[in-house]
Amino acid sequence: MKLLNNKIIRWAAFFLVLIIAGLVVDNNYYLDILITVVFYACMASAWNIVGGYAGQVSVGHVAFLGLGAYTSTILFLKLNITPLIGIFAGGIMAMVLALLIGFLTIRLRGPFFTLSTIAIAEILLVLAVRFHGLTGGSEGLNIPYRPSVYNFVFKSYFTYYMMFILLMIAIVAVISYINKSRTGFYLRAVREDETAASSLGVDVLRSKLTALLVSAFFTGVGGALYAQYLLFIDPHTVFTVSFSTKVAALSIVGGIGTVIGPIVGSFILTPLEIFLRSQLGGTYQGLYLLIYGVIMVSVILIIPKGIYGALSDAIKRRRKQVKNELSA
Amino acid sequence: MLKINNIASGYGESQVLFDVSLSIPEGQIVSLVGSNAAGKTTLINTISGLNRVWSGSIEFLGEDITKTSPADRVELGLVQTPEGRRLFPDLSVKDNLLMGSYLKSVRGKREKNLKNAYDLFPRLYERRDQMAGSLSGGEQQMCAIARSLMTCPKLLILDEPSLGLAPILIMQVFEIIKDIQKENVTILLVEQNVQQALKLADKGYVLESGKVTMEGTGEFLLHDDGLRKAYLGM
Amino acid sequence: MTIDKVTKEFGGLKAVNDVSCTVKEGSIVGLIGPNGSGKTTLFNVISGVYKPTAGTIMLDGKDISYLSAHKKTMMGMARTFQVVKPFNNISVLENVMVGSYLHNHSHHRSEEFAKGILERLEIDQFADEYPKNLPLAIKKKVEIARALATSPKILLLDEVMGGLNPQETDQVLQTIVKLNEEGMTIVVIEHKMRCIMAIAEKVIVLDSGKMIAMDVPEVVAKNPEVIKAYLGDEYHAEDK
Amino acid sequence: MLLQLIISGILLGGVYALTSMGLSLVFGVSKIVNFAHGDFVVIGMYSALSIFYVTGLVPYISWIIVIPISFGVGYLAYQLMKRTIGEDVNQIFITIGLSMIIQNLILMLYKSDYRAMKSLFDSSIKLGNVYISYESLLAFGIAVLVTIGFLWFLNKTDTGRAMRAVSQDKSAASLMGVKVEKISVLAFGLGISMAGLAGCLLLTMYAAYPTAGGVYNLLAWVIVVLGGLGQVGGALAAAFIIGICETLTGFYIGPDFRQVVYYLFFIAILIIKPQGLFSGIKLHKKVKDEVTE
Repeated sequence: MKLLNNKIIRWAAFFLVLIIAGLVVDNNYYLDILITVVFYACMASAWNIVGGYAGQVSVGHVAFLGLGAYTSTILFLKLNITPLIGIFAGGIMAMVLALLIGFLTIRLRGPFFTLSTIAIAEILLVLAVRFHGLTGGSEGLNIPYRPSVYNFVFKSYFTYYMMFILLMIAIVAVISYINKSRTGFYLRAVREDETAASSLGVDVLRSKLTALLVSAFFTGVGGALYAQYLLFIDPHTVFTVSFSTKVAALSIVGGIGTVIGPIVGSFILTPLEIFLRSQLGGTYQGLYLLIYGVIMVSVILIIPKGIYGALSDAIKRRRKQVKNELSA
Repeated sequence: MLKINNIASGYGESQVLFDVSLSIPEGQIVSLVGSNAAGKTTLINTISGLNRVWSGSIEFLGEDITKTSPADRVELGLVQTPEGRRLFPDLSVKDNLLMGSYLKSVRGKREKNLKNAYDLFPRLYERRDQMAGSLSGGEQQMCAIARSLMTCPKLLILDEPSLGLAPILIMQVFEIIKDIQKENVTILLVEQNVQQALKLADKGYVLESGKVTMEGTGEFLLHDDGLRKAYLGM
Repeated sequence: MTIDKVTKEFGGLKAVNDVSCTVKEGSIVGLIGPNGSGKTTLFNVISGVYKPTAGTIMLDGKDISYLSAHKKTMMGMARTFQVVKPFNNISVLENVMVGSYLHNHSHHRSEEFAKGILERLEIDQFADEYPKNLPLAIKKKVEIARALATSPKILLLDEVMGGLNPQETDQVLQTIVKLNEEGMTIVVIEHKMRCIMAIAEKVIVLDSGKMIAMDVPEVVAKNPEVIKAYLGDEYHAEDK
Repeated sequence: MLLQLIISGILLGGVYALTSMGLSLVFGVSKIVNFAHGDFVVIGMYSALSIFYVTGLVPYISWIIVIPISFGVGYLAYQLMKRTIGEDVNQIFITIGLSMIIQNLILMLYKSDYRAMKSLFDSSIKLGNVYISYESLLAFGIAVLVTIGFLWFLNKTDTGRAMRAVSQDKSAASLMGVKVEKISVLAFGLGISMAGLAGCLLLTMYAAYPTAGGVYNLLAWVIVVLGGLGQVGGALAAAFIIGICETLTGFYIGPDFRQVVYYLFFIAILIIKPQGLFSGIKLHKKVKDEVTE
C-alpha cells in the first residue's frame, strides 16, 4: 500500500509540474509545443495498451483517431451537438470500429494482424476523401472559431492544454489500474505465451479484444480533442498511416509495455521533431521523420527495451548490487 | 575414426550430457542405446554440430572439429540422418535426394550416387516426382537414409531409424544398414529398439541420464541385466 | 475423467489412435511410452490445445472434448508443458498470480494465494526474480506452481522431472505425492521409469499412438508388449 | 472495354507478380517479416529515374543496372535486420523504421512531386478492339522473362533447391552441408532485387512519389497472402487477379478505389481462408523449431 501511495504521489507531482509549466510559460508558441507533446504522449500511451501490453502491433491506430475526430466534428457541424458529448461519441465510435476489427482479425498471427490494421486505415482514408458530402472530402472540415463552452472552443491555449492533461491523467490512471488488475496480468501473460496463458484459464481473445477496445476509446477521444484544438481536420492528417508509425515509434523509443515509456518517448522525440521541423522544415522536407526512423531502428538494435526500460533495468541491477553488498 | 573426449552439453541452461566419452572405430557399426531422455539425440546433435559443446572435444579422422560448423562437418564426411526423418516435405523425392549432393565435393558423383540410391530403394525411384511429405513413414525413412548416402558419408549417424515403423519395415531398415556398412561406411546407430540395434552392432554404448553407464560388444550388452534396469527401472 | 476412443490426426497421420481410459478421482496415473508415441499429443488434446479428431473426453460427467483450453482450466484442469513456457518478463510471483486470478478476483487475495503456493513449493525466495534468470529446476517448479494456482481438481504434468538431477527429482516427487494426498488427481508423463513406478497407481502405456497396456505398475513392467515397445521385439522371448 | 481492362490487368499483374515473389522469398527463406518491401520497389523506381536523368537510359534497359543496385541495398538491409530474425514484433518495427528512413530520404532527395517517365512510344498495338501499349507489353515481357528465369533457378539449380530446402527446414538443410546464413542473405538480396526490378518496370506505367512504398508494400502482401505463402504458382495467379481487379475498379468505380477493393479482398481472405486461396502455409502457425527430446 505504501508503494502505491508513493506512486500516486509521484504521478501527482509529475502532473503538477506539467500544469505549472503551462502556467509559467504563458506564451502560445511554447504552449503549443507542450500541448503537442502531451497529445502525442496520450496517443502513444493509448497505443501501448494494445501494442505493448497485448503485443498486438497495430499500425492502423490512426483509424481510431480519425474516426473520433470526424465523429465529434460532424456531430457538431451537422447536428450542432456539443463536442463535449461529441468527444465521447468519438471514443465510442472508435470502440465500435475496434470491435469490428477485433472480431475479424484479432485471431491473426502478429504480422497479419498488423497488415490488416494498415488496410483498414487506408480504406477509411479513401472513404473519407470519397464521401465529401459528409466529410468535406480532401479539403477537410473547418470548425468555426466561436469560443464558448458549448462549442468547446476556447480562447486560451491553456484551457486546451488542461484538456489534454486531463486525458493523459485518465489514460495513466486506467493503465495503472489495468496493470494491477486481472486484465493486466492476463494481457502480459498473453504477450509472453498464448498457449501457456490459455492453459491457466486466460481467455486469450477476450483479453486482446479488451485491450484493443480501451486503446481505441482513448485514441478516439484524443482525435476528437485534437480536432477541437486545430479547428480543422482533413483525411490526410487524421487518416494517414505515418501518424500511427510515429506513435508506435514514441512507445518503442521510450519503452514498450511500460506506463512511463511512451510518455518518455514523447517528451524526447516530439520537441526534437518540432525543433527540427522549424529549423530545417523548408529546406529538408522529411528530415525529421528520417531521424525518427533512424532513432527507431537504432533503439531496436541497441536497446530493445527502450530508454525507460533500459534505465529501470539499470536501476534495478544497481539496487540489487547495493543490497548484495549490504548483506555481504 | 570419431573420438569424443569428456564432453558436456545441453540446451539453454539445462545440462543434458555429463562427461561423455566414446570412440567409433572405422568400418564398424556402433550402437548407442538408452531410454528416452537419456540424452542420445543431444549427443548426436552435438556430434553433428547442431548443438554447442560446453566442454570437452570432438575429433574426427584425427582432426579437432569441436568448433566446426555443421555444414563443414558434412563436408568432412560426418553426416547425420536426423530423427523424425526431417525431409523437406514440399520438395519432390528426387529434389530431396539431390539436396544430399549439395556439396560441391560430391556433386561430381551425383549421377552415380542417385543411381545407387534408386538401386538400393527401388520404391523411391517409383515415387521420385512425388512430394516427400506425401510418402508413407517407411518410405520417408528410406528417403532420409538415401539422402544422407548422397553425401558420400564416411561416418553416418542414424537417429532412431526404426521410429514409428511397422515391424516388417524395421527389419528392412536394419538390413539396409548392414548393406551400407559393406560399402565402407562407418555407422553410429541410435536406437530405442535395443535388441535389433545391439545384435547388429560391433560395439555398443548405453547412455543413462546423460552419462555413459556401460560399453562393450553388442553381444555382451545384450545379455547384461543392467541394461534392462536402465530401461524399465526394475 | 474418462477418455473415450480419442483419436488425433495430423494430415492423415494418427498421432493418437483410439485411446480409451479412465482416471479415477484422487489417483496418480502415469503415462509412458517411447519417443513419438503420442503422449504429449494426448495431453494437448485433453487440455484443449488441440481438438480431438474423434472421441470424447468427460470430466466430472461433463463432455469437455471440444472446449477451449481456458474453459477447461476454469472447470478444474491444469497442466504444465514439456518445454517450459514461463512468462519470462514478469516476476515469478506474477507468473503464479496469472493462475491464481482465475478464482481470486481481487489483487490482494490472488497475491496472497500465489504466495501461499510459492511457499508450499519452497520457491518463495524467488518470488521477485524473473524466470529467465532462474535455473531449469526452479522454472519447472514455477510452472507447477502456476498450474496449482488455478486450484485444479486434476493436474496434468508433462515431464516435470526431465532435465533435473536426482535430488531435484526427489523433491518434485515428494511434492506430487503430497498434492495427491490432499486429494488432487494427477496424470504424469515421465521418462524416468523409476519415478513412475514409485508413485503411480496405474500406468498407461502408449506406443505409436495406440494404448498397449493399462494396469498397476508391477504388472505393466512385466507386460511383454511393453517390454517389446521399449526394448524391441524378441527381447523378452530370447531372454528366457 | 471489359476485355481491354482484363488484358491491361494481366499485363500489370505480371509486374506485380515480381514484387510478391520477392516478398515471398524474403519471408519464406530469410524469415524476415518485411514491412518495407514496397519501399524497395520505390527505390527501384527512383534508381531507374536517376539513371534516366543522368545517362538517358530508359527503364527497359536500365533494369539491368537497377538489379545489382537493389541487391546491394538488400544486402545492407539484411545486415541490419539479421539480429531480429525470429522476433516477429521487433522485425515489424525495424522494417517500419526502415520504411520511414527510405521514404523520407527519397523525400529529401527528390521532393514530394510525382515523377513519371514520358512515354517512349506514340502509338500502341491494336488487336481488334483492344489497345495494348508498348510500355506495358515490354514491361510484361521483361517480367515474364525474369519470372521464368527465377523459376528455373529455384527448381533446377543447386542454390535454388537449397533455398527451398532452407525455407522448409533450416537445420535439416545444414545437415546437408548448406550454409544457411549465406542462402538467407542471397535470398534476401534476390527478393529485394525483384522488388527493385518491379519498381523499374512500374515506372513506365505509374508515377513515382516518395510514399508510394506503403501502397506497394500492402499490395505485395495481399498477393502473397492471396496466393498462399510460399506458393509461387499461387502468387502468380493472385498477381493477375489483383492486376485485373485494379484495372476494373479503377475504371468502373474510380481510380481512388483501386486499392480499397483489394484491401477489402485481403481482409476477407485473412478471415475466411487464412491459408490463402491456393493452399499453403497457415497464417496462424509459428515458424519455429522446437527442441524436444
